[in-house]
Parts: sequence; structure tokens; C-alpha cells
Amino acid sequence: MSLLLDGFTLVAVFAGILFFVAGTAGLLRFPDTSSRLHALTKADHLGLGLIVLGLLPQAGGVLPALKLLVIWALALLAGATVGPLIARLAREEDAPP
Amino acid sequence: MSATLYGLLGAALVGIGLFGLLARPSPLLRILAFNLLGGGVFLVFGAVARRGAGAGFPGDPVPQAIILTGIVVAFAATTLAVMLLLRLSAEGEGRSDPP
Amino acid sequence: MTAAVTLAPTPWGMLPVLAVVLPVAGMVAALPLGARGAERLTLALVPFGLLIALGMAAATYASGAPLVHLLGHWAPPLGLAFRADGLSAAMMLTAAIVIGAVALFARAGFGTPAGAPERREALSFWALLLALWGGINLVLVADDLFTLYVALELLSFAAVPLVCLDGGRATLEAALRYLMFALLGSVLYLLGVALLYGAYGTLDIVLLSERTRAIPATIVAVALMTAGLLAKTALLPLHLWLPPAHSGAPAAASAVLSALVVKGSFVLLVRLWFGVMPGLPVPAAAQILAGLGAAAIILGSAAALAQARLKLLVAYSTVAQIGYLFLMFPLLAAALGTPEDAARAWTGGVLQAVSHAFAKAAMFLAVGLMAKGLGHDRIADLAGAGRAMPLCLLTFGLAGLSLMGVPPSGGFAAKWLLLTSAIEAGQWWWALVILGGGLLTGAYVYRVLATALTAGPGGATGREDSRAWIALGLALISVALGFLPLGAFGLVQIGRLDLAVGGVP
Amino acid sequence: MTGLLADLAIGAAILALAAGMVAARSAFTATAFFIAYGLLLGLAWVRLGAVDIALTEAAIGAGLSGVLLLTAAARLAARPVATERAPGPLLTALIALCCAAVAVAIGAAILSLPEPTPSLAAEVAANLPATALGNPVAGVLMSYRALDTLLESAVVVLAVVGVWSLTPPGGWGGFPGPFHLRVESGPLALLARLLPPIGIVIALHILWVGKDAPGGKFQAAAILAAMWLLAWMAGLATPPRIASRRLRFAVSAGAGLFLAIGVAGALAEGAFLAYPAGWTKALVLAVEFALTASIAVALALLVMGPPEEEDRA
Amino acid sequence: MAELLQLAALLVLLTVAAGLLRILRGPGAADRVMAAQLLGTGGIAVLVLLAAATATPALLDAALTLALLAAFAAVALVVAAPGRASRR
Repeated sequence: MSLLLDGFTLVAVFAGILFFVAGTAGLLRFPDTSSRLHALTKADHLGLGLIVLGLLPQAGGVLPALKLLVIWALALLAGATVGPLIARLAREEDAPP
Repeated sequence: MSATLYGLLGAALVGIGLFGLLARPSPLLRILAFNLLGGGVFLVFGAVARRGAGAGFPGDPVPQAIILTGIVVAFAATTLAVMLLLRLSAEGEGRSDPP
Repeated sequence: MTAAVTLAPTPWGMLPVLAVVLPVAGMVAALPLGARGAERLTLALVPFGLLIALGMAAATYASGAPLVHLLGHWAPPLGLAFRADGLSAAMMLTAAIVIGAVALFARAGFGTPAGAPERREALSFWALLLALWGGINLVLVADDLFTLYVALELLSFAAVPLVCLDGGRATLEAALRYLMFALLGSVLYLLGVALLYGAYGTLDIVLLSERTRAIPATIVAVALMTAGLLAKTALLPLHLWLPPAHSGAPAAASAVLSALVVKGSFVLLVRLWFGVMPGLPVPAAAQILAGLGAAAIILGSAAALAQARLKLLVAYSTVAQIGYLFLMFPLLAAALGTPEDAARAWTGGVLQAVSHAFAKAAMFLAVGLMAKGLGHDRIADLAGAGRAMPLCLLTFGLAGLSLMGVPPSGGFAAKWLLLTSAIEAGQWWWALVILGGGLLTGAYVYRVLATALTAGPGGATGREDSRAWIALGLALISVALGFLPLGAFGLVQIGRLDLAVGGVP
Repeated sequence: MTGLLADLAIGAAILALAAGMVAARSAFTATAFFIAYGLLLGLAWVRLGAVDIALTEAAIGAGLSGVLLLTAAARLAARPVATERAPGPLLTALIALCCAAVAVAIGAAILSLPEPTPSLAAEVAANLPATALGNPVAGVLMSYRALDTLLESAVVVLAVVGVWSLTPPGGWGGFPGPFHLRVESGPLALLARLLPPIGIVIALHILWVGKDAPGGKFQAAAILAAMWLLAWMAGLATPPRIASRRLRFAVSAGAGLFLAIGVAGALAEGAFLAYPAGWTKALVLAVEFALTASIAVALALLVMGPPEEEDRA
Repeated sequence: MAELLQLAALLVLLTVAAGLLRILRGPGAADRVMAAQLLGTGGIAVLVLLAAATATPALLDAALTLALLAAFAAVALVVAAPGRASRR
């Protein structure tokens, strides 16, 4: 059982890392701001989400698990708030008045 | 090992912050440089704390507590400087003539 | 090993605690009390502060040993101690008298009549004055280098807003520049503290005095701390912030800034050099410090002579007088083996700090009254001021005598002691600087007096502001210090750490 | 191995950000660097075994300072301040050389520190039971070096006085800081409504665990301050006027209580800040709670700034 | 297990550190904000992983604080971003 859970953790965590890598690569390589934004938000949210998901079995209690979920929720909220701002900034920069 | 590394990093940050404080003309950049400098000092202190790990603690708690106090004091200093700067910017609506 | 230095609690050890706690508590209470409450609280605390300082001086003198209190019963290196030696007692008495005089003086400008709405300047001034008092007392009695850092910050945070209390653009700029210097100074100091802790595992000055050795970490640490403290003390070439700040502040604030705040970091510097590392060989560095001091004396006095505005003249005079303080360093370093010579240099330095505090506070208050009465402080247009404001001018003249070092005055005694120490130590060049500085000081004081005493339109008519008596009182104290028998200065020798460790032949 | 690699990565990133910050042309860019720098510094503290400091750095260094400097950069962009003349290339090079020399000297001093390093860790551990606290850092802050903590709380009160003393003419007694329009919809409104309750719970948690684990009053206070600022920036919460007695009492209460307990110790136990026997735990907790509240209010007021010119009654 | 999680933390760290290049290079404010956000999320991920790897629950609190303050900083960013402030 524990082995199975450990396996799940590792798969999820490393899948999360893949998203981080993909997001960073997109951030660095994509040509324009709005496509970078797309790459980033997905990587960001899914990467952290998968890592949190993977760590849930390792949390060792309800409170730590709850903390993990709150952490993810907060990161999602922050991303959702900044997203429109970044889009607006990108628009303003792409098309200067 | 990592203690020494961060100590040296702190020393480098002190150098960079000092340069920013002395060589950059903009007051806000100077305040930022002061914060860099402060971060470097705290890192040096943190490296000292880490070297003093013992009695089951990952670092000497006395310098760690001192750093905590220092961070709060440095923050208060930053706010005072920023507010002074903002007041100055509100004051100088029109022309600003340095004496 | 060194039985002379102990950190056991002493009977009157609660006095230094009270000296710190009362003003700090006053500052904390000032906010909810409001301007009028803060004003009355400050005035009520002044007599207590004086009594505490007198009590400390008496207890120290009677026992011949510093007063020690262990906070929370925790002994250093784990805990913190207060240690009040003779230097602390003398400076604290000075601070209490100057603060008291300034508080009385400031009632006219920063008072709040019953029922009147609270004013920004009023609340700020009283709260900042209390914080400044607490900060200076803490600098004098704290025995831990980090507590001293907090004390320095307390001083800076109180001093900077005092500079721009009038809210004008020029003073805001002066305050920002002052703050940047002060912050740079404290951060360099803190870096040195970190290195000292890394090398010796304690920040207690007494414990450090027994442990410090001349290893690279110590030398770098002390160099950084010295540079930081010099920026706060405004020793040339780090004095750039001082003239605009001290001349732009309201008179009452300028008085405490020039008299006390720069002395706080100076006392700490003395403790660092002759307390933390008493045995280290530093003659070369001490010569450099005194060289900067000498440059400050000559250039500061010359700059004062060249000023067109009275307040700036007084501020540049502070730059110069700070220079004298640093002549003490090489003289003391040279005399470490001969207790009598060392005592003379030490007393000279401390007496310079004390007499300058009284003289400069008096001068700033007098000049403030003159500027208010005349509506300007242009030296060229002072003609007639002597007739309109004789008390202010008398104050300026008496304080000027002390700054020049003309006998009999506190300034004379201080400069005489430094001069004889210099000759005794074979460092005659400092004696020349002292004499030259005295002449330049005489020139700028004479310039003001001569202009003011010529007949002219004057500005003010009617009776002179009664607050001039307060300024005159401070000037008289500065002069009267010269009449004290030299034996009375035995007080400032008590508890010197360099005696206990390095001074024994 | 992973540790060393992590240290190198963190160190290199911090250095790059610091250099970028000093070289930045616009204040906004420099502030973005600063926030990233604060985040990485938090990781550095974790690597240095100082989770207490990592928490503080995250809350104060990256969070509150970042917000303070960001808003300042934005306001200064609208109303620039005259800058002093930049030093010429020769002088700049000279300054750079001197700064490099200082950094090298400090580095050499660090490398020359004695081995084994003197440390008070053992003494802290031996005396910890007497402090009634399990977290050694809290023990230092509340018992061994309680004076520093007390003075620091006074410094924070003083900073509020100092910031308020910068109130422009006509503003005295008014609402602190610039006015923020109420945000009714959009993600900002959602966040400003959702976050504060969560934040308050987290802050209380961090305050409570601070007795025995990393955490405590500064961190909790910084989080609470951030939550108040959040509601303020979204126009949901109007702070009291600075003339308000209650607000001023809130700023002073923590330091006042600490002072009172210190004096009580002097009267009962013969030493300032000695906790009377048997009361240690209760008094430490009382001080921690009062200080948290006061410091939170003070930190928020510091970030808000003094009242603006016109009083918007 | 612990070693693998530490390795994972290191990988995340290296990834977001590489993303810093975007902060340094810019060119615009939008890119810098994005990179800062990635760094924030990455930092949280590192702390969470380390908390599990080293069995230090306090690191979870640090991650929680970081997440909370990152959201707070995001709001400040929106309020203070260039272009919005100049309208006041």
C-alpha cells in the first residue's frame, strides 16, 4: 500500500515538474507576450497542482493535507488575479498609443 | 559548507548594495539598494548562526532572533524613507531646484 | 583573569533601567495621550530624569564602580545587561539638563492650549523628543552591541522627522539625506556586529573586552562599525548631511540634534575602541581618525566663517567641534600604558562632548530666537540685534567663548586637557590644530557679535522673549564647567574598560 | 550534492537579481526584481536552517516591502522627484572598486572566522525550560533578549509617529494613506473578500505554533497587516482617522503592556523584564498576543502612509 | 523517497531559476510580472516538497505564508501597475 502511494506521489510530482519545465521553456522561448502568458498560466497552476496532489498521501494528517490544498487554492487565486493584468499590460505594450 | 557560501553571498550583496547606494542617483533605487545591503548583512549574520548550529538546533538561535528583530527594524526604516520620498514628490509639484 | 571587570548586579542598578524606561514609556503613551497630554507628560518626566541622572552620578561616584543591572536576571552572554559607568552618568546628566531646557523652551512653539485642536507639529515634537531622550539614555547604558544598534535606530528615527518638522521642501530634502546617511551608518555597524558575534559568540562589551584578539574578522568588523558610526557622528568627510539638517530644523530640535544625537554615536565609538578592543594596537588608525578630526576643525570652522546665514554658521560650527572629539583617540591610544596621561586625554574628550552640548544647545536656541525676532537670520543684516536682544547675544557670546576655548569655560578646560595631552604624548601637531581652530572659532563668533553690536535698524522692538533666559542658563552651565575642580572629573574615569584590561602596565 | 546544487542555484539567482536591481533603469523593474529577490532570500533562509526567518522574509521582505515599494514606484512615476546628478564614469568605476574591496574584505573576514564557531546554542537549550517556550528563537526573543523585543516594538511605534509627522498641511487627523475606490467586481474584489478570513486564520495559527515551532508574533502580525491592507486597497475597509484615540491606543497597547509587565517584574522579582515565578507562560502569551495586534496595526499604518492633503470627511 | 523529493525540489528550483532570465531580459512589464509569478509558484512548490522530504511541518507554514503574501502582492501589483496609477 505504502509502496503504491509512494509511486503515486513520485509520478504526480514529476509530472508536475514537467509542467514547470514546459512553462519555463515557453516563457523563455515563445516569441510574444500573450503566447508566453498561455504557457505560463497552465504550467503554473497544473505544475503546483500536481505536486500538491502527489504530496497529499505523504502529508500525514488532515491538517497538513488541508494546508496543502489551501496553498494550491491561494496560488490559483493569485494567478487568476494577475492574469487579466498581465494581458492588459501586454496589450498596452504591444500596441503603444 | 552552505553557511560559508551564503556568508560570501552576503558579502557580495553588501558590495552590490553599497554600490547602488552610492552610485545610483534615484532616491527610490537608493532605498532598494539599502534593502539589498540589509539583506546581505542579515545573510552574513545567518551564516554565522548556521555555523553555530548545535544542541539539536539547526542554527544558533541567538543570532537568528537578532535577525528577526533586525528585519522588522529595517522595514520600519524603509517605510520612513519611502514616505519621506513620497512627501517630497508631493511637495515638488512644479519645478524642483536643488540648492 | 581580570578581576576589575565584573557583571554582577549592583544595588543602584535599577536607575539606568528607569532612565531608559521612563522616556520610552512616555513616547509609547504619547500617541494615545495626544499632543497636550504628551507635552505635559514630557514636562512631568523632566524632573524625574534629572533626579535619576543625579542619582546615577552619585551612586557611581560613591561606589567607584559602574552600576550594573541584569535584565530578567539573565546574565550575558545569553542575556542582556545595563552598565552605567562614569561616562554614562556624566552624559546622562547632560542629556537630562539639555532635554529639560529644550522642553521648557519648546512650550511656546509646540504647546497646545486647553481645548485647542491637536496640531501635527505638537504631537510629533513631544513624542519624538521623548524617543530621542530614551534613545540617548539607552546608548549610554546598554552593554550589548545589538541593543546599541536598536538604540541608534531609535535615535535616528526620532531625529530625522524632527529635521523636517516644518514640512518645507528644503528640510524634507535635508531629512531624506540625513536618513540615508543614518541608515547606511547603522547597516555597516550591524555588519560589524555580525562578524564580532561570529568570532566571539557574544555581543556584550565587557565580555568582548576580555576576548577580542587582533584577527582579520575583528579588524574588518571594527573598521565597518567605525565607518558606520562616523557617518552618524558626521565626522568630515561624512558630514555632508549635517549642516542642512541641523540648520533647517526648528531651534528646539536643532539644539538636541547638535548637542546630543551626534554624541550618541560618538560615545558608542569610544566604547568600541576603548571597550570592545582595548588591547588592540591601533595607533595608525587612531592617527587617521584624529587627522579627519583636525580637518573637520579647520575646514568646518572656515566654512562657518564663510556662511551668510546664522543658523548655517552654527551648524558648521558643530561640524568643527565634532572634530575636537576625535583628537582624543590617538592621545588615549598613545597613553594606554600611563594611567595619568590616559585619564587626562579621556577627561578632555568627555568634557569637550559635555561642554559642547551645553554651548551648542544654548547657541541654537539663542539663534532661533534671534531669527524669530528679526524675521531672518542673515548675518549681514544683524545690525541692531544687540540692542533689541541683548540676552540672546550674550548667550551667543558666552557659548562662543566655550567653543573657542577661552578661559574660564568648560570648553577651555576640555581643550587645555587635550592640548597638554598632545604635548605630553609628543604629538604636538594636534596642539597646533587646537590653537588654530580656536582662532577660527573666535573669528566667526566675533563676526556675528561685531555685526550685531553695531547700531542699526534691529528688527524686533519691545521686550525680549523670556525664553532667552533658558538659552542663557545653558550657556552659563557651559562656562561654569570650567570652574569645577579637576577632581570632580574623577567621575568620568569610573568603569573605563581600557583601564581594566589594557591599561595595567 | 542536491544541497550544494540548490545553494549554488539560489546564490546565483540572488546575485543576478541584485545586479539587475542596481542596474535597472525604471523603478518598477527594480521593484519586480526586489520581490523576486525577497522570494529567493526566503529559500536561502530555509537552506540556512532558519525557518523562522524564512517566514518573516516571506511576509515582510517579499510581501509588505514589495507592496510598499511597488506603490511608491507607481506614485513616483506620476510625480517624479528631482534626482541628484549621477556620478561620472570615472567616479562610478572608483566607487565600484571600493565596494568590491569592501565585499572582498568582508568575505575574507568570514572565511577567517574561528573553528569551532563560538555559539550560544547549548546555553539557549539548557535554559529553555525556564522560558516556558519550546521554540528557541521565541525563547531568545521573549526571555533572554526580551529587552530587544520590547525596544523594537517601541521603534515600530516611533516609526508610526515619524510617518504621521510627514502629514501635509491640512491633512492632520484624517484617514491614513491615499483613498481607494471600492472595487465591486472582478478578480480583485473576489480576492479581497476571500483572502482576509483565510489570512486571519493562518495568522492565528502561525502565532499559536510560534511558542514551540517556527512562527510567532512578527510573522503573524505581518500577515494580519497584509490582510488589512488588501481590504483597504480594494476599498472594502476604511481605516480609522489618525486622530482616533482607539487607533492610537491599538498602536501603543502592545509595547505598553510589555513595559508594564517589565516593570512588574522589577517590582516582584527585582529585575526588569523578569517574569514573576509561575506566571511566565501566561505573561509571555499575553505579551505575544498584544504585540501581534499592535505590530499588525502599526505595520499596516506604515505601509498606508500619512493622511493626504484634503480631508475627505 | 526523501532523496527523490529533494531532487524534485531541486529540479523545480533550477527550472524557475532559469525562468528568471525572463525577468532580467524583460522586455516589458508584463513579462517581468509573469516571471515573478512563476518564481512565486515555484518557490511554493519547493517549500512544499522540502516540507515532505525533510519532514519539517514548519516549512508547510512557510509555504502557506508565501502563498498568502503572493496573492496579496498580486493585488498590489494590479493596483500599482504602470498605466493604472497615472490615471489618478
